[in-house]
Amino acid sequence: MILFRLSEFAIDIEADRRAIDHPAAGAVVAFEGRVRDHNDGRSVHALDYQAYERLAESQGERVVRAAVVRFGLHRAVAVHRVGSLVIGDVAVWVGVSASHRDAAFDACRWIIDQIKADVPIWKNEHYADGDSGWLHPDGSPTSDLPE
Amino acid sequence: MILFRLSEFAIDIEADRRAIDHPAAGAVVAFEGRVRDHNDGRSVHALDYQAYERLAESQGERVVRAAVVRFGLHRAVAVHRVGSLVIGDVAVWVGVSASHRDAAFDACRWIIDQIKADVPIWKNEHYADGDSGWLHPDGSPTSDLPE
Amino acid sequence: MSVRILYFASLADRAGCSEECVDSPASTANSIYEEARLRHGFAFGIESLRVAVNGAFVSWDSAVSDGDEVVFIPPVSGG
Amino acid sequence: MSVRILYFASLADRAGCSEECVDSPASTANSIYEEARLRHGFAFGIESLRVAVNGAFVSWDSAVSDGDEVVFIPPVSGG
Repeated sequence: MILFRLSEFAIDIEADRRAIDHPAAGAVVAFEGRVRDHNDGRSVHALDYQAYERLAESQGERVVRAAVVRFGLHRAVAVHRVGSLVIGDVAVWVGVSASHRDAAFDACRWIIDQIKADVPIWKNEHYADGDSGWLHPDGSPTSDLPE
Repeated sequence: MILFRLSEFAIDIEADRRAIDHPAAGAVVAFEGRVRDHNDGRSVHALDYQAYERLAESQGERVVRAAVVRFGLHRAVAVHRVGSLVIGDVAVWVGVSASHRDAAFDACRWIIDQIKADVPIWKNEHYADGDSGWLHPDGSPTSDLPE
Repeated sequence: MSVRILYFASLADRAGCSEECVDSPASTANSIYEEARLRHGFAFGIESLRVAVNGAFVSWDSAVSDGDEVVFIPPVSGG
Repeated sequence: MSVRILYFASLADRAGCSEECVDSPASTANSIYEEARLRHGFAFGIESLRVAVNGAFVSWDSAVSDGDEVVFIPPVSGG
């Protein structure tokens, strides 16, 4: 079973949510990262995600599988969008089920943190003023870095 | 707007999920507490929740409103079931939206912890062996406490 | 003085009822509970319970008035 | 030796392409990057990047072979 995938299309949260059901699961935690209308004080109206798909898929899968073992999860799934998104779209969805809420909260948080740190996906924000730029983790665009 | 409610009927997660959308929200975290098939090594097949409704509603509302202020949330909603539930049913749902994931995870966790500590709702577990008992927070039934 | 007492969870099981109206000379939440405890044989001491009067948590030494709704809150187990 | 290089995000913007095949005497990931950096004027030093060969992260001193797919990974911003 594939636990991490990239999606060119809107994430079907309800289907992915059902995929993590388990009769022994007392706790389900889900995280949605959504496109919001501002970043670092700038007004955002859309963005693109680009992935190095081959490596993103293998790294993402590794992250989610590691979480299942590390936190003793019953189920876990993560999905990340690629392509063009607008305000309110779900960019990334992470859902986990566990016997208890400690493990579920910790695992969900750990997965999204690992994805943000280690999975080769990049965000290009399009601002209301017409500017745009690829973001790197300190939150600043790099397209205008000095050479 | 009411941010906490008791429900005699199955929680409509999709409707409650939509209620916490906000254009400035980059992070949505949702917790589901579900009825699981075991507790403390015993096989559970159903349970009842009972609430002192008047106080549960006011305490629950106070908890969710406090979280909105404390964590700077855009939106937050919590719903707790009362009545008879079976394995897999959602007993409690907490959803929050925030600009960033730190606040969303922390707030969602805080709300469920506060509900479990301070809102007058009690669980009666029905075990596969026919026994049943009201639970108190150490996880042990009290109906057979010494007098 | 007459007060209405509501019982929940294991207290209701032990009392065999979820509600009773009692006439009592007791004038604090604490003394109302001690009477109920004797009447029903409750296991909980007040250190394990909270008490609400008219839908709000109060301290055990709070005064209780005629017509009040008094509820003893055993440790909760929602969620 | 010929390798296929893929560029993403700001590296692709700077290179003006997302992919190129280069014939090079370079034999490590590090030296492949230094050539590409000179060619395209990349701002990133290798301390800011990771490198993948054939779909797996490797160290910068790893050997690169004819036909390999080499990808320089700028700081990621998914999520």
